[in-house]
Amino acid sequence: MFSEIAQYFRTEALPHIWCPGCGIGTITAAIVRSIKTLQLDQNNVVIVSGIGCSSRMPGYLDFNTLHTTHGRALAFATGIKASRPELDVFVIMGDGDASAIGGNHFIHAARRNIDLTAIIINNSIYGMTGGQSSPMTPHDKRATTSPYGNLERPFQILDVAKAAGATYGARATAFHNQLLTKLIVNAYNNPGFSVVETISQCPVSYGRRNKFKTPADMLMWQKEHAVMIGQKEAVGEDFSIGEIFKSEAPEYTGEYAKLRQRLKGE
Amino acid sequence: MFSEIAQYFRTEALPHIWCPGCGIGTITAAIVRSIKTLQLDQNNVVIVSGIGCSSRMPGYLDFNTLHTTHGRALAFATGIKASRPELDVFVIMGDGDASAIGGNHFIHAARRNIDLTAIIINNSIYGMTGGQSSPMTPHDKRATTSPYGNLERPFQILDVAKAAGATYGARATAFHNQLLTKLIVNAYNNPGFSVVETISQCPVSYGRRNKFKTPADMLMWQKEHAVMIGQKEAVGEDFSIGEIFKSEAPEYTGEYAKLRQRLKGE
Amino acid sequence: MVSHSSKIIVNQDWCKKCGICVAFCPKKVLGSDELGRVVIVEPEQCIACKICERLCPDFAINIEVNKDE
Amino acid sequence: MVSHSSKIIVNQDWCKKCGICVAFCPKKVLGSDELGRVVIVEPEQCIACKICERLCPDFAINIEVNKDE
Amino acid sequence: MSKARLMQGNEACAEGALAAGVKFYAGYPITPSTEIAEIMAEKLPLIGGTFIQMEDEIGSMAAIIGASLTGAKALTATSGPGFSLKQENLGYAIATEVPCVLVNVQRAGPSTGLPTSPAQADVMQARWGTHGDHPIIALCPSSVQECYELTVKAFNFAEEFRQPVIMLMDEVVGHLREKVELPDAVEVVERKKPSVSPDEYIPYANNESMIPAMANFGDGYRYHVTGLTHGENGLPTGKPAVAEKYLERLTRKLDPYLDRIQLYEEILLEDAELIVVAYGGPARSALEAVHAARSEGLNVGFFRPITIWPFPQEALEKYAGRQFLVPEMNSGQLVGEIERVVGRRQVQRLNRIDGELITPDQILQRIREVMTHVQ
Amino acid sequence: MSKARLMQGNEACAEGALAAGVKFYAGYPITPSTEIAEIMAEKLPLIGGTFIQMEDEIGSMAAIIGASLTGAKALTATSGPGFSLKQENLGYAIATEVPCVLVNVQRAGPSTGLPTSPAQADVMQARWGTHGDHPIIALCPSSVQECYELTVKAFNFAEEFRQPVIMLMDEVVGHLREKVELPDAVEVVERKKPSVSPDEYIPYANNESMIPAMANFGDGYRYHVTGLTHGENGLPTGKPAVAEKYLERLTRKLDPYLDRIQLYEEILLEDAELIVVAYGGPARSALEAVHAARSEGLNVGFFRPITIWPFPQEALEKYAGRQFLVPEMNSGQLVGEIERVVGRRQVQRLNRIDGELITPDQILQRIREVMTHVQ
Amino acid sequence: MAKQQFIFSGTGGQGLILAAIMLADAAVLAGQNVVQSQSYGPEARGGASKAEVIISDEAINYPKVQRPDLVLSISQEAYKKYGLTLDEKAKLIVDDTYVPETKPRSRNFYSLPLTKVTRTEFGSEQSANVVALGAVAAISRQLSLEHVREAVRQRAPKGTTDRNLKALELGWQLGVGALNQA
Amino acid sequence: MAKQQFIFSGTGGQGLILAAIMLADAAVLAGQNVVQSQSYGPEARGGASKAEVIISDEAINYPKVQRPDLVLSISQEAYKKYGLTLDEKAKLIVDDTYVPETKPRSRNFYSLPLTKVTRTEFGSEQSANVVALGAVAAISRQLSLEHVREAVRQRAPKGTTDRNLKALELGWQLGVGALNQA
Ligand SMILES: Cc1ncc(C[n+]2csc(CCOP(=O)(O)OP(=O)(O)O)c2C)c(N)n1
Ligand SMILES: Cc1ncc(C[n+]2csc(CCOP(=O)(O)OP(=O)(O)O)c2C)c(N)n1
Ligand code: SF4
Ligand code: SF4
Ligand code: SF4
Ligand code: SF4
Ligand code: SF4
Ligand code: SF4
Ligand SMILES: [Mg+2]
Ligand SMILES: [Mg+2]
Repeated sequence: MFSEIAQYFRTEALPHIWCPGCGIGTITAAIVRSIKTLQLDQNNVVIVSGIGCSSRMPGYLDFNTLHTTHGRALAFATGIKASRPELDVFVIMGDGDASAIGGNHFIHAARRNIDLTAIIINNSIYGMTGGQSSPMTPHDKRATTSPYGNLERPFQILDVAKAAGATYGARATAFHNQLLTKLIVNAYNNPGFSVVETISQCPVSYGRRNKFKTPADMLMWQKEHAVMIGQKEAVGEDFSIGEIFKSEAPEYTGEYAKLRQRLKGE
Repeated sequence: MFSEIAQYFRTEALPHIWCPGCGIGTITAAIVRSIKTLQLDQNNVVIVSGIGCSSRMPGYLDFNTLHTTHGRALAFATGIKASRPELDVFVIMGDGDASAIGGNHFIHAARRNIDLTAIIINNSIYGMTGGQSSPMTPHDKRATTSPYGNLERPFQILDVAKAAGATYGARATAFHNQLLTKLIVNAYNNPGFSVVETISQCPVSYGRRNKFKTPADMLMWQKEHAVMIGQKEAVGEDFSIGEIFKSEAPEYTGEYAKLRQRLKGE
Repeated sequence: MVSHSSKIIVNQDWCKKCGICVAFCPKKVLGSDELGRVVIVEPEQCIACKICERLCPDFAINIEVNKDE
Repeated sequence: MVSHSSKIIVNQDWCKKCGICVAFCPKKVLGSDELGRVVIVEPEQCIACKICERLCPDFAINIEVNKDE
Repeated sequence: MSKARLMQGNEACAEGALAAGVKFYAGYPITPSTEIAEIMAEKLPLIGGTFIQMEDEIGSMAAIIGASLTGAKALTATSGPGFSLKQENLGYAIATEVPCVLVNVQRAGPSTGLPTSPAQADVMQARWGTHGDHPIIALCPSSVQECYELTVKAFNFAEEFRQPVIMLMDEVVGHLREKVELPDAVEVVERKKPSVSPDEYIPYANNESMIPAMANFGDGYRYHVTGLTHGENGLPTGKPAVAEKYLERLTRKLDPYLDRIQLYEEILLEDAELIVVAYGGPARSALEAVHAARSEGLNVGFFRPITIWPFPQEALEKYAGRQFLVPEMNSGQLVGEIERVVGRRQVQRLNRIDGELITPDQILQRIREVMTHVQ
Repeated sequence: MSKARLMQGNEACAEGALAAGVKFYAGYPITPSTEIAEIMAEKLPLIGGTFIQMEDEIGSMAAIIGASLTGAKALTATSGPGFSLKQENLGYAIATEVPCVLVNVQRAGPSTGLPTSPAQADVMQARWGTHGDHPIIALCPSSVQECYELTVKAFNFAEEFRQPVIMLMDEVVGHLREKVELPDAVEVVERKKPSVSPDEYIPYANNESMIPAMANFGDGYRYHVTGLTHGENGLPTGKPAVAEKYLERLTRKLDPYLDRIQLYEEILLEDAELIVVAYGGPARSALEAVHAARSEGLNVGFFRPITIWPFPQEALEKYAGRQFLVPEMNSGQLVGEIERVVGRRQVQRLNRIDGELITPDQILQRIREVMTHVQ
Repeated sequence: MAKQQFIFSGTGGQGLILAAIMLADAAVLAGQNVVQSQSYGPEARGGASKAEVIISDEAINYPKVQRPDLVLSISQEAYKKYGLTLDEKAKLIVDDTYVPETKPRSRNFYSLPLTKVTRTEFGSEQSANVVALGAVAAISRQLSLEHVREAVRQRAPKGTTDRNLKALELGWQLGVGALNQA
Repeated sequence: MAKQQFIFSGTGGQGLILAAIMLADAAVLAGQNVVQSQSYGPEARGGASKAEVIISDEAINYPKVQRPDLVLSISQEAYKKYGLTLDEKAKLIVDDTYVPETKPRSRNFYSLPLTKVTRTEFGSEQSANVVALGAVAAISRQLSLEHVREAVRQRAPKGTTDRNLKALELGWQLGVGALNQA
């Protein structure tokens, strides 16, 4: 029932602007269910986003919400968290937002291992601007700026996150939204920089151009190509879901707090 | 003999501006020796850099040289290479230049696997601006903006390069400059994005603050802490040198050339 | 024995007629009318699995479950 | 037998007196004068290993080798 | 033979670039400019050119500069937020005198603003957006036909003057479809290559033309390019005398060519007591209003700067003493320059900032008001 | 008790920030502003504040906005190239009305230019550097003492008006060491917090003061912040009427407070036939020249805008009809605004762009020339 | 021919912009001056969508429709916005499926089964936009079927030409029929 | 006291800026107005380096040295730039090690063994800048040793106070000695 999570929504702002069948709405509900599961104080939650279809999410959610500039969500979030570490900060980004223009803030948030929960909504495309290829568009797929098929290779964004220093990485899909809820709970509980890549469907700007007839077809693709990590290797179009990596490292705001403490001692 | 490589220098611009004992000069000579070894046509070589002490290098070299804006060298180089793939393009960056402000261009050049030879001169500091910490300053070391020791963890830049899609990664030092020459030759020969991390000494902005009395002490540190890859594991302050990784993947300009060809066919 | 009775409520103001719920309902409870609107075809078949509710991108379908023990 | 004779040339205009060549010469061929200038102390000890030349950041030291076979 | 076609402003801009010989495009999508990138992605590989979608606008600006140094005519397109991001490297292109064309299809701001609504609020940014003193050329089309023609001109100016040129469009003309008649051939200018041997080549020569010849990377003329203040040889310098020489030339290099660069349109000015100065999309509303006012017997004229920067000061100065009305889709930008030129007291402002195209009625209304005052 | 100390301009700026209550600094090093970051890195953790070195200037600007939203007074500092990069997010802070202070210690440009030499070539960029219509406050100190005092004012203006404030310094004052006397206490303004309950809170209320009360993230007032054009509730809107209301308030919010914001200094103006208008470092050369001219019996006066933007137009307007001389370390920037205000024909320019501080002799020379003409 | 101003209104995804472009193309083929524009925006997704065309034999300055001569509405919302208060001198065309509720007009009103005809003919609603175009073109009486046909040929996506020409025909007939009835 | 203008010149890394700051500090302690500035730049690395101080009991507007009253040069290059053409009314101090070649001056010329004394006393050249400061302060006759001493105490890096005070003393004596000789 929506009523069970309605308290976390700005219902007056609904219905949302996303296209029919767009996965972002489904993911929004899954995220909200994670926050509900975590029983976080609504006043203490901050949701930060960049620019893109995915990044319109915070506007519908009844927390402290910040819709920033394209690609910069993590840098704003870093300011929030560094200044007031007790806040629970979630960061919502599109694949383009996070990995194209926002790539640098992404690797640096990872390097600092700052305690943010980053959710990348990967619909393989720039949705908001109408379907240009993103750094996460699969090889050979069509986009308005890849009219002959994408020549480039996509990022394996969780590999990049890990190499850069993130301490938690997981993947789910709009279809596997219960898993998503669980992974976000775990990501939040990781005391460091956590990334949850969420495969979503963009029927309008990606699906139509890539032979998906309906939104349901795209969800079906997610269902069929997702492979639970540890159970089977992901080959071809398949991809792993579940917790991809987890490790421990000093967290930025904690280190800073220790420094302040140490200086007091001196 | 300098005279053996003098033809590659703009000798009228010498002596250079680097401080006494700075490793950049040593590395410059090693790079030039690589180009000499490769017998590249001097008119066909382009050297691109960003901003920083290291990035002043191209001004001394007699090639097509481009000293760009801070952090953007790879983006300029991408334009050059994509527009005229037959040019031999080397990119010189400082650690800050490449990994701080330039981090995004770095991971995207890697993702595209564009055929550039990137040389990161890692002196663990922002040299040009007088010694602020960089994303490659080791944990706990001092810098003017880390007066109490660096709280952050440094990037393992070759790990990041690899995760992002680079197909060649190697490391040497100013001390191991013959190895460096060889690695740059190999990096050039790799048909894709190649990264050579070069540990350098900045006696003025890093050494003085971190208990190195003389430039020679810093070179000695390089000598003592470098471990040849495959021979021994690098623990503590030690680091590996040699070829760290190598792989194969489609190269951007090659793919683009194929596209043009394909379209002609149609 | 536990029996469920469930009520399916579609918020037509929010529904965007994407067809996802219809496609994924394992029991073919849901269907579309000629204008694409979601209609409840076989209410009694509903097993309250909530797949439709959770997959609906528009928070437009609600399954009200009455647990009778 | 191969014998080397080598000539050590320091370009004082470029030398910045960093002391690297002095510190790393395996044969202690090089030294510093009181103003820090590089001086050749024991020219005959030079084995033409070129460590000094290659480590010099200022291209200021040159080893000229005459191979006599 | 030219043939009439229906075309969108952004499309006409892309076609103009192709006609001018563009060979390289690097960009990052942003509404309302994206169509330009999309057309380039489709067409450039067909003609042996290169399209690359970069990771951001900063990289896009960098990449076109790099490509231009290899000899390619290079283009990028963006809108407000991206235009802000390109400023640093735009300044680099200016300082190093690398030809290129940057399209800004203006949308309503500040910040993300109203991404799909028109505005003219980057007019002053086009002049002053990058740090440091610098010259700039910015052209502003009012019709789809002009999107085509001015893009050709933009490339020609860029190549002739070794100067980045800004096509300052707005969402109105960018997204408008309109009948155009494309010429079969256009005049295309190529950059001046060195006529001397590599040994004699002075890459930043202080010659009379103020515009040094430019060699391609890879063509045997090895030289240095830097954003640092540099001497004629291209190498950085800190010497005030050398710096001054360079900066004097740089900041004044367009002066000898102003009469060719400063384009404008004049309609019904001879007996005009009130001159409506308008540009871009809103100029169309203004012209409609001027005609309507004339038909009411009001002596109103129309002046349209087509080149916004360098502002056609001399052309407008001739009319000092008359009354001016300046409708803009911003809270007053170019009007400041007009006040400077013809005197503040002579100028009336008319501004609209809600993302809607200013209407002929709004302007006519103000014309009537002003004219009653005048009489 | 105040005590005399020798202090550098950048240091005084940092001390001013601390006195004003700064709690957060995010930055990226760049000459000649870096000392400010270095002092912050040392001092903020000692007072429970936070210093963070970001990956670039874009991130730095973003981070201080984020921190300010949590209630911290926030500062960043940069120079030319970094100032260009900060423009997009500066516009965001303006659009969302998040208080913060951005220091730009100007160096010679364009592009990388002469990184260690002074200039005043970002004056127009400070006004127009970000896309879209927007208000701005920029303050310009001429002495080390003023670096301190104006930084305090910058924070006070930022907090009172919910407005990013630019400290537009130059390398001359930034790196100068000078005797200062710091007060024991300064007047510190805190931002207006909501006085109503969260339910009644209207985050972007169109109230009479034009400045909505601002709640901290985390304090129970949950609201939305967006760079999209938004309504009083903070939520994005595409409705022209709502957009207009917001933009009208935003672009005019400083108007009621101009008399407090527009600071300037007037010396020897009463009988001045020629007024030298100068600001920042060069104002010191100008004042020296004015005194020298007076001692030669020339009736020369001195007007120094301390607030550069909004330009103190009314204050200068009083002197319309006199002659003006405007020395600047650029190729003519603020002079355009002065020409607009007092009439182009009354104004003489004096520019220097080689990276050296303009000298009193240069100015005196021009004063003599102009005065001979006048007489 | 004096200035003729058209509004095509409905919801995003209905292909109205393409229909408007085709109309504009036809006008170019007829040697007229023409401008075509639309409202964009996230609102266009599922929300209201509008495309405009102005055709004239004189130069067209102001490019937006000020007083429409013909309005097409194929959603109730669009009807409310553009049709409800339309001057009775102007023509109003609505789709009888998606605009079930209309206010009576004394003249120039055409409630046509655009969607129904499309579904019947093609089994889906695709090409309803071109059916609508046919009706608009016929009812406007400003363009020849031949010019519109050519425009459809030019703009129809690859492989859909025949279908779209058929759709145009259907719409044109609906329009002609309606005119005859009136 | 009228305006007194000082130039400290040499090469980068010699600590001249710090010496100039200490002089300026001493002037503040003496209740004077003072400004201090320097030329920065990559050139400062190994290349020429210059620091300036102006002391006055009136307000100091233009902050750069126009006509120096005292120039210190501790490199040949710096001497060439600032010492060689110096007005003979102004005082010129050079280091006899690093400025071996000088043009004869009729008065106000002091070639002092600053480096040598430092090496002899401390075994290295570190603190030569403070030795130079001592000499400058003494020869300028503008400041009391006590004020300069206090300035050195304030600015000396941790753990180097004693050494620097000793260096100051040495320099002051060199200066006083030179004045007595002159
Ligand atoms: C600086 C800047 N550049 C470009 C844009 C245009 N833009 C808006 S959203 C977007 C990409 C959206 O893609 P993604 O981040 O994947 O989000 P999605 O819409 O797919 O959810 C772009 C390029 C912008 N708003 N700002
Ligand atoms: C946009 C921009 N930001 C900051 C600077 C200032 N800056 C110049 S070089 C540099 C860092 C130098 O460090 P690194 O890249 O490691 O090079 P190094 O000097 O150590 O060789 C910085 C921050 C600049 N020039 N441009
Ligand atoms: S464009 Fe794609 S991502 Fe954006 S709302 Fe529509 S379907 Fe979703
Ligand atoms: S500051 Fe460091 S990196 Fe730069 S030239 Fe000096 S020693 Fe080398
Ligand atoms: S709850 Fe399950 S069975 Fe019931 S309608 Fe939804 S999907 Fe079908
Ligand atoms: S999934 Fe939701 S929006 Fe889609 S058709 Fe079903 S109820 Fe409507
Ligand atoms: S070549 Fe080798 S032995 Fe000879 S001086 Fe150099 S380092 Fe010493
Ligand atoms: S290494 Fe080179 S610069 Fe250093 S002292 Fe030796 S010769 Fe001089
Ligand atoms: Mg996306
Ligand atoms: Mg470095």
